[in-house]
Amino acid sequence: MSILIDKNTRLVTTGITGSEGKFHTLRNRDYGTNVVAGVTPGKGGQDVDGIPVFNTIREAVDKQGANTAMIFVPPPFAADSILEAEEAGIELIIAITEGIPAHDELRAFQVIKKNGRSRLVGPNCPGILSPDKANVGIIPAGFFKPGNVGVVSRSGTLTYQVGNELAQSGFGNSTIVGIGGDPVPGTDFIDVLGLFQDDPETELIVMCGEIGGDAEERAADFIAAHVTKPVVGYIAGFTAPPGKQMGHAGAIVSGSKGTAAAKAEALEAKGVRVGRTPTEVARIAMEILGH
Amino acid sequence: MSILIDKNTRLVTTGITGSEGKFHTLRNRDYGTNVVAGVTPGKGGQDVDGIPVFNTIREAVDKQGANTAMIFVPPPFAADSILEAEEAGIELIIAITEGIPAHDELRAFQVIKKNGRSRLVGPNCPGILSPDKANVGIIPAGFFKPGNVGVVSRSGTLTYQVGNELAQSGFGNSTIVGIGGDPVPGTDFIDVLGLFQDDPETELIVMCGEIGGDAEERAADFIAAHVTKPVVGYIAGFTAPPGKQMGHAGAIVSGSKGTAAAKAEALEAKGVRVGRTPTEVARIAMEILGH
Amino acid sequence: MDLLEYQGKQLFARHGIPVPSGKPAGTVEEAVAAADEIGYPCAVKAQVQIGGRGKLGGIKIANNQAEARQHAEAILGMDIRGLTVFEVWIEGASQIASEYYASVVFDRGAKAPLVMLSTKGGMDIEAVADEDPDAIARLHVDPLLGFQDFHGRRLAYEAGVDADVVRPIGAMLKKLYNAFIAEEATLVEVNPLIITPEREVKALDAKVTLDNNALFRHPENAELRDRSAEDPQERMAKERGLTYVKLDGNIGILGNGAGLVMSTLDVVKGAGGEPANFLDAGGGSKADAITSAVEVILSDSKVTAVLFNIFGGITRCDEVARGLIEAFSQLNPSVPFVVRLDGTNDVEGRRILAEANLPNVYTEATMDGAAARVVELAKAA
Amino acid sequence: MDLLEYQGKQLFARHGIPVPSGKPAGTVEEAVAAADEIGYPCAVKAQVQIGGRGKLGGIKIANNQAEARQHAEAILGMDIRGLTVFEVWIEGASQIASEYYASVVFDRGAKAPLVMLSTKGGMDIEAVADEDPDAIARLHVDPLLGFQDFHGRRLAYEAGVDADVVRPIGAMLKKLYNAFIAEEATLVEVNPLIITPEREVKALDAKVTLDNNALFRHPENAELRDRSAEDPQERMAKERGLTYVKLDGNIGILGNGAGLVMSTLDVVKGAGGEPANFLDAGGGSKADAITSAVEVILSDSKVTAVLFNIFGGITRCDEVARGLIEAFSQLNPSVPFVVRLDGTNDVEGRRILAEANLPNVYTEATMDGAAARVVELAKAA
Repeated sequence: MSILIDKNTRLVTTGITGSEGKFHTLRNRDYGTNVVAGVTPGKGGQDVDGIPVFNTIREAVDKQGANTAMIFVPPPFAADSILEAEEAGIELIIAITEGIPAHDELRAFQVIKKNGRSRLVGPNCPGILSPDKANVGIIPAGFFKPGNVGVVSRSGTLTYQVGNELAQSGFGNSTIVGIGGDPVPGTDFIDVLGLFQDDPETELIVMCGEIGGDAEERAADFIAAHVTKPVVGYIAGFTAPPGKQMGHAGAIVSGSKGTAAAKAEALEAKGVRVGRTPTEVARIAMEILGH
Repeated sequence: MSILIDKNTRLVTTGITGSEGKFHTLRNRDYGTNVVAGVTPGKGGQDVDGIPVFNTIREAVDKQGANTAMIFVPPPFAADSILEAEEAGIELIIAITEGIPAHDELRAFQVIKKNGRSRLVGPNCPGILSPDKANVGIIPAGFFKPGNVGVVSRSGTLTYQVGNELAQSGFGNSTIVGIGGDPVPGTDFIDVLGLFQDDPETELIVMCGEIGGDAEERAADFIAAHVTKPVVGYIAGFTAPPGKQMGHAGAIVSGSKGTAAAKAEALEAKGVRVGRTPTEVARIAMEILGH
Repeated sequence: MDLLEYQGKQLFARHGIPVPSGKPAGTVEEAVAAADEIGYPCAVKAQVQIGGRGKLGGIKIANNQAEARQHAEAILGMDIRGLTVFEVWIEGASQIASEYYASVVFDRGAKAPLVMLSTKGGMDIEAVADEDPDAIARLHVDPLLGFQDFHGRRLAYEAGVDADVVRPIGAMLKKLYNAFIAEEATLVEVNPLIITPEREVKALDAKVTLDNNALFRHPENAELRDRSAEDPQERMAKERGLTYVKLDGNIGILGNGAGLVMSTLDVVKGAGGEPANFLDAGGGSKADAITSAVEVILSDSKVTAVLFNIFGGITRCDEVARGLIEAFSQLNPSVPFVVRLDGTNDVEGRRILAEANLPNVYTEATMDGAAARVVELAKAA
Repeated sequence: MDLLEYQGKQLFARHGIPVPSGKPAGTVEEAVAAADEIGYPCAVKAQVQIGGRGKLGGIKIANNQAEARQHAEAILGMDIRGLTVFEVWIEGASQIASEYYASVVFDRGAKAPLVMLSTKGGMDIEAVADEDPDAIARLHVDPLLGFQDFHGRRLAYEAGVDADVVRPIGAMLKKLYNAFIAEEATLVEVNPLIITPEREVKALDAKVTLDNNALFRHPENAELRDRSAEDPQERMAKERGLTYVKLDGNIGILGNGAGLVMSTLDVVKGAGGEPANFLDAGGGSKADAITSAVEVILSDSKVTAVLFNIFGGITRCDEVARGLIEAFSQLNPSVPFVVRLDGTNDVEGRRILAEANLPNVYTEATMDGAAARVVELAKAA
């Protein structure tokens, strides 16, 4: 078993006719993901390497039974595309687009939460990979194989780094979930931790955080209350100077709040072991699970 | 047992220092309703015949444990008061105010529905009476006694008329619920029908509709699917000319839709007996329940 | 409140919705001057709230001043299905490549605004809905979110508009929706919404219904009037804050609460009477409201008997009794009154009425009894 | 983007939020002219993004022209905690009866705007939050509903503002909230919000942070700049669309993705090195972005070695390799580069790089190995 995506995933890509949207959609299909449709307004009736293109997401749902959407449209239009997917009844919306205005994210998040019929992962995330089942997004799947370690991360490339270290130590993954580093992630650490906790295939969870916000601190509380499986943590940004924004809207330290040290401490206080480097994360995983 | 209000009701009235708000709140208290607070901004610290007045509903909740709000503020401010009650965590909001702008009602309804923490009854409704337990609103309680007939109605004074006919035939009531005749009632027939269905004390349900909209038609479908108790219907407006607005925003007939005849037919098609006058409603109730 | 076409178009223009430019006119001279200003050809359009006015001669194209004068003379003052034309709207004639239909409706069932779009414009949309329901694209908009670009795309593609106007139609729908919200309308309808040969999108007609309860927030709308649709009794009632609908019979009816008044009409009719009106004195009716109401009812000369049917909740029966006494002292009515008082302060109300000992006033204990009595009295008159 | 006080006040004024009238000035003469126009007494305020500028001599009251000149001369060009004052803001001196605090914050944890109000204005609000948290009234606003009147009342009563200003404070909070939404801010802060002896409510200071990602919708905001806060390298990077933060060390760092770059900084530091910068080349970095990034890194003369740490997802390693080759041909760098390429098209990237055979470029297979190597090379330089 995996979480969120698998062989039942029926993917529609919005922005499929853009160069990035096309490139990654075809890679996802090559990996084995069931890509059933693409959407680009005004290009309905065309196809992208055999994938039918529609004008609206609703059409992709009605005609192709799409249940998962990958959002690849440019930032000014991405929230509209997310909301369109929600309205069309898409169950899982994975938003790759980076640079969506924060207030757009806020409104999209609130609508999705209040209506309660879709889950949003991202935006500004690398997507989700369930090795040998499906890959939705931009995670370079070749580095990963099926296994019993679930990975959840705020940072895209860091996910690959940590995942790669685990792979080199012989671990495979149940699912790798990039939740994104934006101000308003649709899905939080605690949502994914809950899913991994309930996933029989996942035996260990790796959680990669970074400076800024309090998502890791809230995750620590959630782990103490609800997660019985072992969790290994990693936090990027121990050496980041305070008050500077480090790329992501998320990656900013203000005062004593949101530092990597504070986050690591919060996790360790709840019994979560925290690796200081990606390599150390793999080492701790080895100690816990053995081989 | 009753529905919605009973001895556990802890009422706060907003607009308690207005003449109508005061008059009916004190009548409700005289009847035995547990009135714990009133709210009028700027008059916090005063009292109305011993009922403490606060500036905000939140204070009435925090200090007096209010769980039910009766909205009596003038129409331009009533939706704000409803939303304030919702935000303060009031479980049951009963809005008496007539003449609230339709778009205000729409937004209030949507917020309450999406947040899912409160129920709104009204606006433009006479309130709820559970005889010998509690009376919240403007229903003249002296005409009613406890019993096994639940009454739900879109129209205030018509409720009294029908209730009175039932009383004169010897029936008492579990609860009488006025849902109001406004464009966007917070609670619909089907909500109340469901509550009466689950209420062990209610043995027969009387539903009073009127021309306009399709609430009665939807209720007919709901009754067929979910209500096993006998239901007697009444529809006002058999002789209303089409195209004319009869007072309520609700009471308007357009074309063949929304006529009293169409509604009676819809109910009768699902096996609900419909009285042509309030007196006939009582007679049908007698036939069903006997005496 | 229903707006006239030109009032609706002026409202549209305030929200950036493209409409043909035009001017209203109340006299032939004003109409000719307006036509000269706008230029020829132009349309002379009767301003009444009724469908199909074109077929009834209410819309004419003027190609020159003489025709403008001729049409204005013909249309101003004409009767269209019982409504008198007091105003015309002169607007530049539009070239039409396609006629669509668009509207935003306050959908009470779904409790959300419903936006509709169809390529079958310029026709009776209810007929389209009956005969070819799939020709109308429909979408509910979450009022907390508002109209999003995707709503416009979805409606435009589903309605099947020409590909080159998908975006402008979407933009137009967004503006219609925003006008609907900003003006607190219950209906905003454009039929036809036209595409010109230059591929411009324009509202060629406008039907707008505003929420009366929200007019206090829109003083510029509250001032708008439609003289053609006003009945003298109904206007009088409106000025007094009463809800009055004129009917054809001879029994004046006053009650409190729309449901009870409608029920009273039904019961009176069932007893063989013909109601002269619907009058809801409203919640919390005070004595002076009752006096006003009696005045309105009696201003209809057909009335030969009056029924008061009051079941007090927020209305107090003592106030009703005092109002009736005041009305008698001011108006000295010559027709009989049947009064039924129940509910809040009913004992007090009945006592006050009994003590006043008004001439020709009969009290009854039940609604059925009161209806039977008033029918009998009306027939005897 | 953080606005200067006067930029924030001009933004406030656009949204009807009362602020003292004033003018910005970049020279002493402009400042004197502005002071003459505004009248005396007036305040001369240094425009820098730093708290406590008053105590550091950055705010002075001028009672006449001579004092205005004297203060402008003193303040323009002064250094306040490392920031140079390029502009002053001259505004009429305000009378103060009470000092409050108000703000709207984009609360990422709650995923909703958070509105705060306190009667403890004019102080460091973080100190108030630590010492007397109950002195700050807080309320989350549902962004789909917006700021309602009751929000204003609740905050005003809970903060305990004077009874006579409950309504105007509520109205001010509503305007602040609406400005926060309309301008797509992540912070709008007024400290102090003052009550004058005439009981007027005014924003005496303004702190506004705007969402950079939304600036495309706000061209008038996108043009605003704060020269005092600009580092030359950071400006250069910004113009090139790169996220660059200058640090104190000598090892230039380039990576893709904020998390991986931060992790790289940690690992380099762990290996005994000192990073010279944070540089996130971003998702989907193209060859020319890489070339620009190398230029920015090398513009810092302290840099003695550079580490490329790329794990490609949306970024393609072949593009990175091509960019590095292009950078070498344009810039001919004299410091060593350590390159680690993994992820999308990594095989191709490594092949391209190998074939180019660039001088002084070392490839490493792992992040740890690359960090160790660059630290060694930097020390050897």
